[in-house]
Amino acid sequence: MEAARDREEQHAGHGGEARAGTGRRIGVFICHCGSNIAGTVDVRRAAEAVRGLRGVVYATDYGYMCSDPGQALIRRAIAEQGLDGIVVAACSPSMHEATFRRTAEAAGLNPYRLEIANIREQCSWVHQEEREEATRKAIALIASLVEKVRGDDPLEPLGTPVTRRLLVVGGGIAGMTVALEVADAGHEVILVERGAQLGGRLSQIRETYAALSPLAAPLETLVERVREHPRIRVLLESEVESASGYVGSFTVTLRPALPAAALAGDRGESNQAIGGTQYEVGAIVVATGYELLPLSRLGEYGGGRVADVVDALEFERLLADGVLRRPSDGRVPRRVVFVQCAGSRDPEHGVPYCSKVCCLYTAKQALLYRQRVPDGEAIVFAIDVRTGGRRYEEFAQRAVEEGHVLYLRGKVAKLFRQGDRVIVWGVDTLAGRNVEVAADLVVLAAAVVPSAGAAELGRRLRATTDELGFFREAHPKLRPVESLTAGIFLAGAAQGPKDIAETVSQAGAAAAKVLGLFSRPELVQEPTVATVLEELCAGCGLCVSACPYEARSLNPRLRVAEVNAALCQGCGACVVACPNKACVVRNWRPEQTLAMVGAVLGETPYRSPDAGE
Amino acid sequence: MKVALLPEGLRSRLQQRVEEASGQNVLACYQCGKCSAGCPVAGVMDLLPNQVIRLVQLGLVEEALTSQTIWYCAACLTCAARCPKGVDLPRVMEALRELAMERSGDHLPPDRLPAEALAEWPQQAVIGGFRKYTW
Amino acid sequence: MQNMEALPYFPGCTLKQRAAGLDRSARDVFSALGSPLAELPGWNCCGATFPLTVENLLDLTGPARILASARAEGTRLAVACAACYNVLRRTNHLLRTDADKREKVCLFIESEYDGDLEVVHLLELLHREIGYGHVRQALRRPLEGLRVAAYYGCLLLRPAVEVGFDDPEDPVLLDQLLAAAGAAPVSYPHRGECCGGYLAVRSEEAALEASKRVLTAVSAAGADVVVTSCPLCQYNLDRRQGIIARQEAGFRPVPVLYFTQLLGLALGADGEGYRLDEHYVDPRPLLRERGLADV
Amino acid sequence: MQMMRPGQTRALIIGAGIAGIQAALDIANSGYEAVLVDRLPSVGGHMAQLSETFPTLDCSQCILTPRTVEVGHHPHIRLYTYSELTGLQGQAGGYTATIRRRAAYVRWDLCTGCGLCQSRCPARVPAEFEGLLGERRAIYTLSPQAVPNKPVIDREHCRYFSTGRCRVCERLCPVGAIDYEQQDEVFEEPVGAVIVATGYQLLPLAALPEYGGGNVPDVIDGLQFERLLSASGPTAGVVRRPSDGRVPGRVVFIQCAGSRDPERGRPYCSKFCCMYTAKHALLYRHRVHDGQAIVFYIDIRAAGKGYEEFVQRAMDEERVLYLRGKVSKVFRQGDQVMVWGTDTLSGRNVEIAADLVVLAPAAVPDPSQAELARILGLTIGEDGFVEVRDAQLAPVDTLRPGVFVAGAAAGPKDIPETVAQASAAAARILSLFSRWERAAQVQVQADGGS
Repeated sequence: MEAARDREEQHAGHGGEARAGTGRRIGVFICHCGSNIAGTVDVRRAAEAVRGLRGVVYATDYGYMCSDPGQALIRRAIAEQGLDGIVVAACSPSMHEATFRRTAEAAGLNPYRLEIANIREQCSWVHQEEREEATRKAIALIASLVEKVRGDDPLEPLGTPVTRRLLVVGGGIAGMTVALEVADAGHEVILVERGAQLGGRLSQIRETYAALSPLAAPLETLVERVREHPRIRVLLESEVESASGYVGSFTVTLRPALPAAALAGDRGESNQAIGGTQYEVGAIVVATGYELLPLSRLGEYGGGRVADVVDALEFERLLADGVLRRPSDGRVPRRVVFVQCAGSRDPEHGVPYCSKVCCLYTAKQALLYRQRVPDGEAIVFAIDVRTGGRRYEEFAQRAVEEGHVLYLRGKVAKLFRQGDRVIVWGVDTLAGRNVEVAADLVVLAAAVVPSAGAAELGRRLRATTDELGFFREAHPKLRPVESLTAGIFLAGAAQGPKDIAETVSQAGAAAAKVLGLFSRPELVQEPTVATVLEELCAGCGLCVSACPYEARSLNPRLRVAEVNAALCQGCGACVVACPNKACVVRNWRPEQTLAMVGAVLGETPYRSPDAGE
Repeated sequence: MKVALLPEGLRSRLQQRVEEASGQNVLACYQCGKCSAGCPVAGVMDLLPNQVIRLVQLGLVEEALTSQTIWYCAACLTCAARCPKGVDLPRVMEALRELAMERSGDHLPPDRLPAEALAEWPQQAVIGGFRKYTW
Repeated sequence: MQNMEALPYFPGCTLKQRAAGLDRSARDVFSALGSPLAELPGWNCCGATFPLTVENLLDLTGPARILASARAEGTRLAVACAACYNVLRRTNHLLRTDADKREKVCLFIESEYDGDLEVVHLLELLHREIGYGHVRQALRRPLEGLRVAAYYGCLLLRPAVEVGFDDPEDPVLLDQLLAAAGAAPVSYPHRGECCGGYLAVRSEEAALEASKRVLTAVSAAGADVVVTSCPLCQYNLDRRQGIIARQEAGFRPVPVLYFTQLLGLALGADGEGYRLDEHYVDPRPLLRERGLADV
Repeated sequence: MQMMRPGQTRALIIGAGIAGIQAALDIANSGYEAVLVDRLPSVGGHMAQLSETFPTLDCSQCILTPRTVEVGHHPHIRLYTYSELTGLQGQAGGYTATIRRRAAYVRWDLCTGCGLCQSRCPARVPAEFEGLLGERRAIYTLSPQAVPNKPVIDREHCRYFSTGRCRVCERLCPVGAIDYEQQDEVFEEPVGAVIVATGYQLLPLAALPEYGGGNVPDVIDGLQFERLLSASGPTAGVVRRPSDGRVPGRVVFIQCAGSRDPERGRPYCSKFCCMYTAKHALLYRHRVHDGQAIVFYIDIRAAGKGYEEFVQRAMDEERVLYLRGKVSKVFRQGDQVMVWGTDTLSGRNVEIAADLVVLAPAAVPDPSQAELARILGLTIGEDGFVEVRDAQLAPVDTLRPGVFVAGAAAGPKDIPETVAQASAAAARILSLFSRWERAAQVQVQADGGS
């Protein structure tokens, strides 16, 4: 059987020689992860059991394999036992595969002859009440990875060159901040903005909240710096038509922006044949910002049809005028009602999330209104006043104490026009009283939603957006500015509602990621990608259409399929599609997989006591 | 005076009954008050609708049962239609009414309705009243 | 004139008693438009309110029986009364979506029914099938210049998913119909606010609280007449006006009519059996003045 | 003359919590050197103490360890743990940092981190890392996953240092790494720019007399509760109350303990308590299925991606009861903790007999920050946090050129915001370094051509 497999592999002409003399001295290292694993899995017994597996010459367990002494233990065993393959039974490979591969490499072992058996997430954590079963499962998982290591070839990582040019999508504060930071560090930046000018939402806002510092001058400086920067190329009224490629080497096509009306549709169809221009870039930052939920979505608040009911950005514009006048008749409003959570925190009718910035800008707007119209009344309806952030709480208190802004705790149920006023039906849940307020002007803090076209852009870039249309980050805590697609980063409200400070921080963080990427001459990529056994390939092209990463193409001259290793993610779709078994993913050959399955099913090839390998 | 909260624990028997009968999770309510703000008869209620829900949240169902609010709810569903958390308040109110009548019988005994009004009311008001106010 | 098959029609208790005017005018309207209403044989009361707790399963048997027997007559059931419409529509929705409850209820009514009947309100029929254009053509006495306050109430609008009638925050069907009939609908924000419903039975004060809110808005909007489809709304809004007039000095009483009454007259009916004399605020002077009726 | 100064493109980072770690990695992974200093024996900061993180409930230790390990091994990161910055001379692009490393009494160059020394040390001391709810020895590491995994001897509690006798650890150490004569060492490091990432601490319970002032054993703070929830904590993840080890059946969580209280505590909002309290209540309900979790709050501040949804989940799925109101008094009665609070929504005062009370004390600057600010020449706000150049537009720039700030050192922040700021501060430095390098190159070329 063994001989037959070897023959088959030789026939496949794949790694036969490399494996000769390997896969015979495997070490197994079982981690306790404190009580995370050892509390459920009998690690001692598991170590004993796997010692009997074919090819295993060493097995041990230890408290924390990822710790320095744990890694030292592995290094020592590699040297002392002359190991040529390793299975670490621990947590998910996404945690520490890289750690242990470094360890193996440091001890002179090819890192691709190391495998992780995930006996924490896939075993101890899900079988906490079943100690016996969990231990058996752990042993089976380890046995299957031992079988895999037996077939693993030593591989070398692939290198791909990096184009040190950045594309930034969005010319607001986020996009400009990223562009400047990266350009200042010496790299070229293309900044593409759909609108006719730079500045984004900030150009619609007069003052910051809390500090009430004017934004116009610093914004102008920033815009000027971007426009004058020798390494930044600004493309206005332009947008991304398509993108292809991969981290370090993207090709993007930019084209004149479609009018905003075309974007209102669900998928602004991209088939308008306007000539696009291609650019090669190494990284992309998405900084497409936000917009406000249209008032037409808020039926109980008049659906946008009631005069003198405006959203917060419109109110910013009213504040910017010399004299604050309401839209209907130009009168100075004597009583303004601010309605927060207009569509936010409303999974039934609006959006489920909190829009984050409204509590503070409402406090600001109410305070500014009171300064502008000293005898005017400002009333705010809020559920929870969310002023987390330095000096924000103090600011909101100032609006109450000094600005005499009246806060009522409760959501507004309905508003409508009566005569020349707007009647607001609200409640103060603290007093337990319903209130009816006749206002001259009502300002709705409409929910913050992703920019129109964000989801479509996500599809073009192959960077995923969530069900709400915000771009998804790689990890909410530790990788907040990386998208799930390598080389595409996120800045600002495109990822979720954010205030200016957070947006600027995020933009800086995205810049850091880009600079890190651009600091390397080439990128190292996992070599566990697909290959084509040319003598078996009939050039049918099935794999080309099966590949989700556009990593496949047909060589017209040789009439065989080819793999772009930089795009291939090793998913195996081509392997399944290929009728001739000509597609193979390195170190994931079918016979390896079958041996792994066999091991899990209990066909564990224990060596017989007398026939030591 | 302080209320010794939760003598029966977070999930009192009565609270559980109200939730089961109404099919509503009262803790889904985050007390924004939108229900009260739009309620057409809040003006005559002793407790606002959100306050009744609050009492049920706190396990103080007995107090909710003594409130006149549960009898004033006309099940017009304005509150339910606008509730951001999808809490169907009229169902909670009805569950409370049932609980109250289970204990003290008909809230509005049919034989005590004035004859002249009976002649005037539309039939659906009378039948609706029987449905809501008798056990 | 288009000739359609007679529509299975459920009048309900109130339309046989206090709201006989609604029943009679509804029949007039649909006959005039070529699709006469055919009363469902052997119908029973719908229960007037939809049961809201799980313990009230038995209350569903009434409406379920109506639905099952209507299904035997056809695939649709036309309803004029907003309350009956609400109860039947919701019951139908429940039976259609909850197999468990359907099974139990069917056991009680000793009949098979799987929710495949369509319960439609007369307003929906006029909108979707007969068409406002047809209504316009059939007019004998257009409601020219009549300022109408279309009042929808609760039962047609909520819960939106189950009743599926119109936008609950901005309903338009009744306004559009009246406009098609030549009237001038006034804009006022309370067209979907509750009139107080059956609360009158328990508390005059509560019912007054609710209906006063609507009536003052109607009055402020300068409407000549309030138009509704619900006997309960008609009663509450009509009957309270005496008290409100006593309380509010400037209050101007407004007659409250069923949309079918107004439409029937506009289509040329003589108002026979409309019971206009039973309305609290007498609509006859207005109707006479506008040349809509000689009653 | 525009020659590169020695160390001009090295960054000094003070504080090796998640902010310092992230900044160091971003700088080091861009090819520049980072000097990372922390007062504690190992890196990780508060994040290493957390059980799970909101809103995804990822195990904090698990997501952090890859980063700490990377920091520990990175060829471009020079780690000074158990060390403090004692001086900084010069100016941006040419600083000399003076770092004092405390004597660990263990020669880390010899130590293998085998842990034998700790196993037999006779002195048992409440462990700071465990919020004093667990024990450590006089020779100890912060946690089994500590990076670097080298122990230090706590002189104050060591038998040898107090009595002159013991030396158990010295006898046990297989590599002879124990060195009772070790002295503090002082190092000078040339650096071009600085990041302050000293984080926060929680207001001590002693500052909250109305909540027992730290004298009621079953009143603990949020970080202590993290340790009770943590699988690697003193109770192995079983929630047991400190007084008698019983699993509490009713836990009351009190937010704003010292926050939003300009009169008696801190005027500001501590920002992350609402979320960690929701998480605590939810995790407690996961651990103790029939337990009751009650939260007192004023406003629920769940502003962040997935945060609102998380809190709502705690309420409607885990049935955590939220009471709106600040607690007035907490005291011990029998074996329970009485809580006098109010619910402003129902207008009722409430009295709750709890088994355990968890306070969310105000987040305050690290006590070392004032002295550090003096050394660095930074401005400190009235709240004790580092002032930034512009709260909105330049949130990681301090008022001193070349010195940046990241994370809670400039005000309370949650992890994603801290991580973003850390990377942002790194970016500011990376572009500075790159500009300096290019300027020097231009100069060299110019000099060469002349």
